[in-house]
Amino acid sequence: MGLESREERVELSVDIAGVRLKNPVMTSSGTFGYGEEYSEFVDLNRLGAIVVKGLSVTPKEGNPPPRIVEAPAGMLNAIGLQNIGIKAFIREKLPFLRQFKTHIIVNFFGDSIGEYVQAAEELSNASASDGGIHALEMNISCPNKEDGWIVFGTDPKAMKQVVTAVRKTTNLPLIIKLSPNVTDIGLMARVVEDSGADAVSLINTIIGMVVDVKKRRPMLANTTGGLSGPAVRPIAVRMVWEVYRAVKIPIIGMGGIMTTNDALEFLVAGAKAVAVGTGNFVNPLATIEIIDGLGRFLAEEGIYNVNNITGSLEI
Amino acid sequence: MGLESREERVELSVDIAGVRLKNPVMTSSGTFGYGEEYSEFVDLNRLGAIVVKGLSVTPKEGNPPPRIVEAPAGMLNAIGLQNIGIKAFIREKLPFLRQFKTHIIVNFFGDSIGEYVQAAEELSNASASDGGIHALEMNISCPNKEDGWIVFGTDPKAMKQVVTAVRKTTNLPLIIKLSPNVTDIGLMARVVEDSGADAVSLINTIIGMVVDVKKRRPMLANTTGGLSGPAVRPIAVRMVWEVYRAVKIPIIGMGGIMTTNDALEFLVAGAKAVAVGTGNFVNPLATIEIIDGLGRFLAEEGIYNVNNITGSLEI
Amino acid sequence: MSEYFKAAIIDNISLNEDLKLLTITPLVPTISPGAGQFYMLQVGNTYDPLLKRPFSIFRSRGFDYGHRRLEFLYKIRGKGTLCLSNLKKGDDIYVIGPIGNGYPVPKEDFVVIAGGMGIASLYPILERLKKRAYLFYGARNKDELIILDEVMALSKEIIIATDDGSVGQKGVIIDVLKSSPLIKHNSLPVYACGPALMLKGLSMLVKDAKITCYVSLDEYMACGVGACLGCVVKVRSQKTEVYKRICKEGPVFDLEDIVWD
Amino acid sequence: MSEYFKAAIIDNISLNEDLKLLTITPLVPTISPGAGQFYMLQVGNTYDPLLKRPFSIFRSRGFDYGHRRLEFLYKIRGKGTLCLSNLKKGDDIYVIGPIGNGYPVPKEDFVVIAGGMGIASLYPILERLKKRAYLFYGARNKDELIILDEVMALSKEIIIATDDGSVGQKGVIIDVLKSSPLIKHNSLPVYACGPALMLKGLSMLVKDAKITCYVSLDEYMACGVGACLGCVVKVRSQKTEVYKRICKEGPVFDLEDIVWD
Ligand SMILES: Cc1cc2nc3c(=O)[nH]c(=O)nc-3n(C[C@H](O)[C@H](O)[C@H](O)COP(=O)(O)OP(=O)(O)OC[C@H]3O[C@@H](n4cnc5c(N)ncnc54)[C@H](O)[C@@H]3O)c2cc1C
Ligand SMILES: Cc1cc2nc3c(=O)[nH]c(=O)nc-3n(C[C@H](O)[C@H](O)[C@H](O)COP(=O)(O)OP(=O)(O)OC[C@H]3O[C@@H](n4cnc5c(N)ncnc54)[C@H](O)[C@@H]3O)c2cc1C
Ligand SMILES: Cc1cc2nc3c(=O)[nH]c(=O)nc-3n(C[C@H](O)[C@H](O)[C@H](O)COP(=O)(O)O)c2cc1C
Ligand SMILES: Cc1cc2nc3c(=O)[nH]c(=O)nc-3n(C[C@H](O)[C@H](O)[C@H](O)COP(=O)(O)O)c2cc1C
Ligand code: FES
Ligand code: FES
Repeated sequence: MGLESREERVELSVDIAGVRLKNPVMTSSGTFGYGEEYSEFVDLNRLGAIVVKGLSVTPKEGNPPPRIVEAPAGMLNAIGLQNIGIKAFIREKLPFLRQFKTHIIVNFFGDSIGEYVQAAEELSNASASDGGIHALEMNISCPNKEDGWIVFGTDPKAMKQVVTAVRKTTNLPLIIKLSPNVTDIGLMARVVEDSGADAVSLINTIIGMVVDVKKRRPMLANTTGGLSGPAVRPIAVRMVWEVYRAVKIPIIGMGGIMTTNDALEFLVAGAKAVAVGTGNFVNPLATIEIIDGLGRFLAEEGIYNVNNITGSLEI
Repeated sequence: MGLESREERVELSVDIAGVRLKNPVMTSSGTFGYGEEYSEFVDLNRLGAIVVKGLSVTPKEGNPPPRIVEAPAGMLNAIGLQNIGIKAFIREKLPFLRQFKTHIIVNFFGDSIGEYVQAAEELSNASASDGGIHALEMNISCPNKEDGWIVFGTDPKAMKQVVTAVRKTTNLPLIIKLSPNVTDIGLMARVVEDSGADAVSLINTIIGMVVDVKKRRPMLANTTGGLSGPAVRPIAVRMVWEVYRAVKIPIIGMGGIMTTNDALEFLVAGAKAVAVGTGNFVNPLATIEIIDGLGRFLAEEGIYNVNNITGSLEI
Repeated sequence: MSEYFKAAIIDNISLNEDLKLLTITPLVPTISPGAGQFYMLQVGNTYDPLLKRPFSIFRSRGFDYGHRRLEFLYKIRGKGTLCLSNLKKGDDIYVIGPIGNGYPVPKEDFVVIAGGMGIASLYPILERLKKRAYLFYGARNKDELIILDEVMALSKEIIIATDDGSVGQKGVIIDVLKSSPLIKHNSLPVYACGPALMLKGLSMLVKDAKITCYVSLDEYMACGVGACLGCVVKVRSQKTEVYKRICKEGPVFDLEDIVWD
Repeated sequence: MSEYFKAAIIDNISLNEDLKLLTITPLVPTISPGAGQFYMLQVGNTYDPLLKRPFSIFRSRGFDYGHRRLEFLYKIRGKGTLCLSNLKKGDDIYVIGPIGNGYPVPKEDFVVIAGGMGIASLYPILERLKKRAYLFYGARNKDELIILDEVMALSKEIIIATDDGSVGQKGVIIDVLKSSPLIKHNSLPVYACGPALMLKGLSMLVKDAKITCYVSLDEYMACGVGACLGCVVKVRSQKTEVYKRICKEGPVFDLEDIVWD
C-alpha cells in the first residue's frame, strides 16, 4: 500500500472534553484573532478547532504600544487582553465563525471570580440559544483585583475557587489554560482537575522583559510581557510531560509549535491535541502543514490513530 | 576629551559581598570548567571573577550521555553535576587558578543539608589555610535526598534551612544561586537574604525537555535538562528586576548573555555584576568583549561608574 | 485582500552603506499593490530573527503583463534587516501582502512630506500623479537621499532638508515646512511618512489649519494581518479613543484622528 | 594546543546532494592540525543554530609556506549543517581548533575502517603513510563514497561495502570485516571512525583478538574545549569506569577501554 493511501487510513480525530475534533491541531488564543483575520490564507474548515482571542464581559482597551518586541527565537507581547467584549463577539464575530466546519473554543478571562462567572454564564447562554460555541477555555493568568492582585493561575487556592465557581456555572466543556510561571505545574493541573475541569491547555506565555539599554527603559510600554515562540518550546514540552503524569484529563499542548515535528513532541509527551500560536505569525499555513504532516508521519510510522501517540514517550 | 581617554576614566570595579571585583563580568559555573580549559583563549587576568564548575564533597560521575542538545536560541544540558570533588579541586585545580589576578568563586552543592555544610566547611578551611577562594556560590537547585527529594531552591522552607546552616559554617562571602523554576523569585530572594546570604546570583537553568519523536524518547539520557542561552534571557532579565525590588543584597545576573548589550540589560534591571555561561561556548572571547564594551558604552553615555547603571531602569 | 505566497529574489543590491533595494518576483499569480500598502517579508530561514518585517511597496512592475516584480527600499537597522540584507539572488522568500488601506489617490496637486525611508511608501503616489506633488524631503544627510533624482523627476517642486546640511537646507524638514506657504495658506492634501517625531511635528503645525493629512504609521508588527493586536495606535473615533491596528485599519490614518501620547 | 580565530571561506562546494567540501583560510597565523583532530566551526551568524559544530580536519594545506587552508568534508544532517551549507565564498567564520588528541601515526602497515563521513577523519593518516593502509570503506550507497578515487590511490588495498550494494559488497562493512584475514589473523593496528553501531560491531569482532584499535568517537558538543562536560564517553581507567570528555581526552580512544552501554 502506498504512503498516500496509508495516510488516508490514519485516524486524526481526537476527543477533548467530550468534543470530537476532526484533528488535533488548533490555533491558540490571541494569535488567530477571531478567525476572520487568517481566513484569507487558511481554510478554516480544515482546523481541528479555532480558539478565539480572550474575551471579557466588558470590552478592554488593552495596553499602550509598544506591545510587542522580538526576542531570540521568540517574542514578547503585552497586548493587555484588548478585546471587544463577549456581547460584541457574539453579535459581530460568532456568525462568521459559525459558517465553518470546525469547532469554536472561546477563551475568556476576568479580574475577579464574579467576572469569570459572569463571562462563563453569558457564553453558555449564547451557546444554548444559538449554538456555535463548542467549549470554553479559561485563561487564569490574570490577577484577582478583589484579592490583592494575586494571579489566579499561580495560586492553588485562588485557582480552586475560581475554577469551581465557573464549573458550577457552565455545562460547556471547560478547558483551563495553565500558567507556566509556577513552581509545580503538575500540582496546578491536579487542582484544576479536582475542581471539575474537563481538560487543561498549556502553556500560556512566560513572563519576560527586554530592556532598551540606551533609554534605560523597558522595550514594552507595559514593562514586562509574555514570552512565546520556539524559545519556550523545551519548557512547554517538559511541562506537558509533568502534567501528563499528574492528571487524567486531556491536555492541549502549546508553546513554540512551528512544525509537525514540534507538534509531535507535545503529543509524544502526553498532549492529546496541540495549538499553534506564534507559529501562525511566522507561517500562516503552519496549522495546515502540521495537519498534513501528522497524517504523513503516522502513516510512515504505521500508527493509524493519533491517539496512540499521545504519551508514548519511553524513558 | 576623546572616547578612548574617557573609557580609561570609567570605573568598572564593583563590590559583591565584600569582594572587590575589577570589573562586573564573570564566568558562570559549569560553563568555564576549572578555568584551565579556556586559558588558551582568554586572558584570565582580565576577568572580574571566575566561577568554577559546581563541586561536592565526594566526586560525582554525572549523567550518561547524551548530555546536551541544542534548542532554538539555546541549549539543554543534563551534565548531572559531574565533578572531581572538593579535595581534588583544592589539590589539582586551585594552584593553577591562584596564578591569576582575578577572583575565584567556588560553586558547590550537596544532596542534603549535611553535605552542603560539609562542603562549605572544607572550602572555608582550604581558603583559611592557603587562600585562593574568594567567595562561595551555593547551587540550591538540587534535590534533598534526605527529605523527599524536594528541590532546595524551589521550597522556601528547605531553602531557609540549608542557607542558614551554611551561613553558620562559613565566613567566606556567600552567594546563593537561585533557581528560576519557581512561582515567585522575589520571595525566594528574600528568604535567602533573611537567612544571611551576602548576595544572590540568577538565573540557573530552566527545566526543559526535547523529544526525539521517531524514537519516542527524550533526546537527553536524563529525560529533562536545563535550558540556557539567549532563549532564556528575557525571563532572566525579568527575574533580576523582580529580585532587585525584593532585596537589598547585590545581584549577579546571568542567563543568555552574549554581548555587551545583553550584559547591560541585566545591569539596568538591577544586577551589580553579570556572568557569561553558554555565551563562552559560542564565543570564547565573549567575557573580554563585554568588559571592553561596557567601558565603551559607559564612556559614550557619560556614566563614569558602572555602579551607577545598576537598577537604573525607569518604568 | 492580501495573500501569502512564495517569491524569488531577483536582486538585493546595496545603494549605499546601509540602504538596499530588494526586488522579488512572486512565484504564483498575485494581486497588485496599491500606493501606501505594505508587505510582511520573511527575513531569514531560522527562528532568529523569528518574525516577518513590514516594508512598504516602493515600486511594482509588470502586474499587467505577468512579469510581476515587487521592489522594496530598505535600511539596515537591526537583526531583521541585517538578515534580509544577506539574502541573495535566487533565494526564496515568503511574503504576506499587499496589506493595509494605503493612501487615497490624490486627484490634483498635493503635498508630500517624506522623512528618511518614508520616501519608499510615498513613491507610488508620486509616480501615479506625476509632476503634481510639492515634495518636502528630509533626511539625515546626502547619502540617505538615495533616490533623489527619481523623485525630483516625478515632483512639481522639491524642497530638501538634511540634518547636516549636506544637501538643501540644514535642519529638520518640519522647520522648513513651517515657513512654507503651502502649509500656511493652502489646502492641498498632505501625504506624510517618516519618523514619529516628524509626524508629531506636522500635527502641531497643522493643528489649526484646515488641511487633510494622510500619514502612514510605523509600529512593531508580529502578524501583519490584524490577528495579534500588537501594532496599535490610539485614535479618536466617534468621540471616544480606541486602539486601532496599524496593519489592518492603517497604516494610513488621518493625522487629525491620532492621539499622540 | 588550540586557538580561537577568524577564517574566511574560500569555497563551500557541493559534492552531491547532501555532501559538501568546505575550504577556509585562517585570517591570522595558526598552528597546523594533526591527523584525527577536529575544529569547532561556527555555522551561522544568529542564535539559531547557536552552538558551533565539530568537524574533523579532512585536509590541511600550505601551513609550511603560509597559505594556510583547512578543508572539511561534511554531510548536511540537521539545522547546523544546513546553515553551514549556506555560507558562501568570502563569508567569515569563527573557528576553534585544532582540538583533541588525534590518531597516533602508524609506523608501518595498518588497517583503516571508515563508515560514511568517518572517512574525513581518517583521510589524513592515509595521506601521511601512503599505500600502507588496508582500507575498509562502508557507506550507504555509491553517492556517499565521494572521495573514493582519492582514497583508493592512497591505500594499499581497499574493500568496499554499501548498504544497497551499488558499489562493492552489499551489506555493512563490519560483516565484510568478519571474514577478512586482516582481522582474524593479523595484528596490524586498526584505525576506525564511523557510526556508533559500526564501532560497537568492531568491538565485538576484536574482543578476543590482540589488535589495537584506535577509534574516533562522535557526540554532541557544546564547548569543544573540555569546559562543559557535555561530550562524554564511559571508559575503563585504572580498574574503575569514568566519563571522559571526547573533545579533550579524545576524540580518539583505545577501543578496548570503551564501556558500551
Ligand atoms: C507599515 C510599515 C512599512 C515600513 N516600510 C519600510 C520601508 O519601506 N523601508 C524600511 O527601511 N523600513 C520600513 N519599515 C520599518 C521596518 O519594518 C523596520 O526598520 C524593520 O522592521 C526593522 O527590523 P530590524 O530587526 O532590522 O530592527 P530591530 O532590531 O527590530 O530594531 C532596530 C531599530 O529600529 C527600530 N524599529 C524597528 N522596527 C520598527 C518599527 N516597525 N517602527 C519603528 N521603529 C522600529 C527599533 O526601535 C530599533 O531602534 C516599515 C514599517 C512599517 C510598520
Ligand atoms: C569530533 C567530531 C568530528 C566530526 N567530524 C565530522 C566530519 O568531518 N564531517 C561530518 O559531516 N560530520 C562530522 N561530525 C558530525 C557533525 O558534527 C554533526 O553531523 C553535526 O554537528 C550535525 O549538526 P546539525 O545541526 O546539522 O544536526 P542536528 O540537527 O544536531 O542533528 C541531525 C542528526 O545528526 C545527529 N547528530 C548530530 N550531531 C551528532 C554528533 N555529534 N554525534 C552523533 N550524531 C549526531 C542527530 O542525532 C540527528 O539525528 C563530527 C562530530 C564530532 C564529534
Ligand atoms: C500576541 C499574543 C496574544 C495572546 N493572547 C492570549 C489571550 O488572549 N488569552 C490566552 O489565554 N493566551 C493568549 N496568548 C498565549 C497563546 O495563546 C499561547 O498560549 C502562547 O503564546 C504559547 O504558544 P506559542 O509559543 O505557540 O505562541 C497570546 C499570545 C500571543 C503571542
Ligand atoms: C553545561 C552547563 C553546566 C552547568 N553547570 C552548572 C553547575 O555546575 N552549577 C551551577 O550552579 N550552574 C550550572 N550551570 C548554569 C549556568 O551557570 C548558568 O546559570 C545558566 O546556564 C544560565 O546562564 P547562560 O544562559 O549564560 O548559560 C550550567 C550551565 C551549563 C550550560
Ligand atoms: S501586527 Fe498583528 S495586529 Fe497588526
Ligand atoms: S564539548 Fe564541552 S567538554 Fe567536550
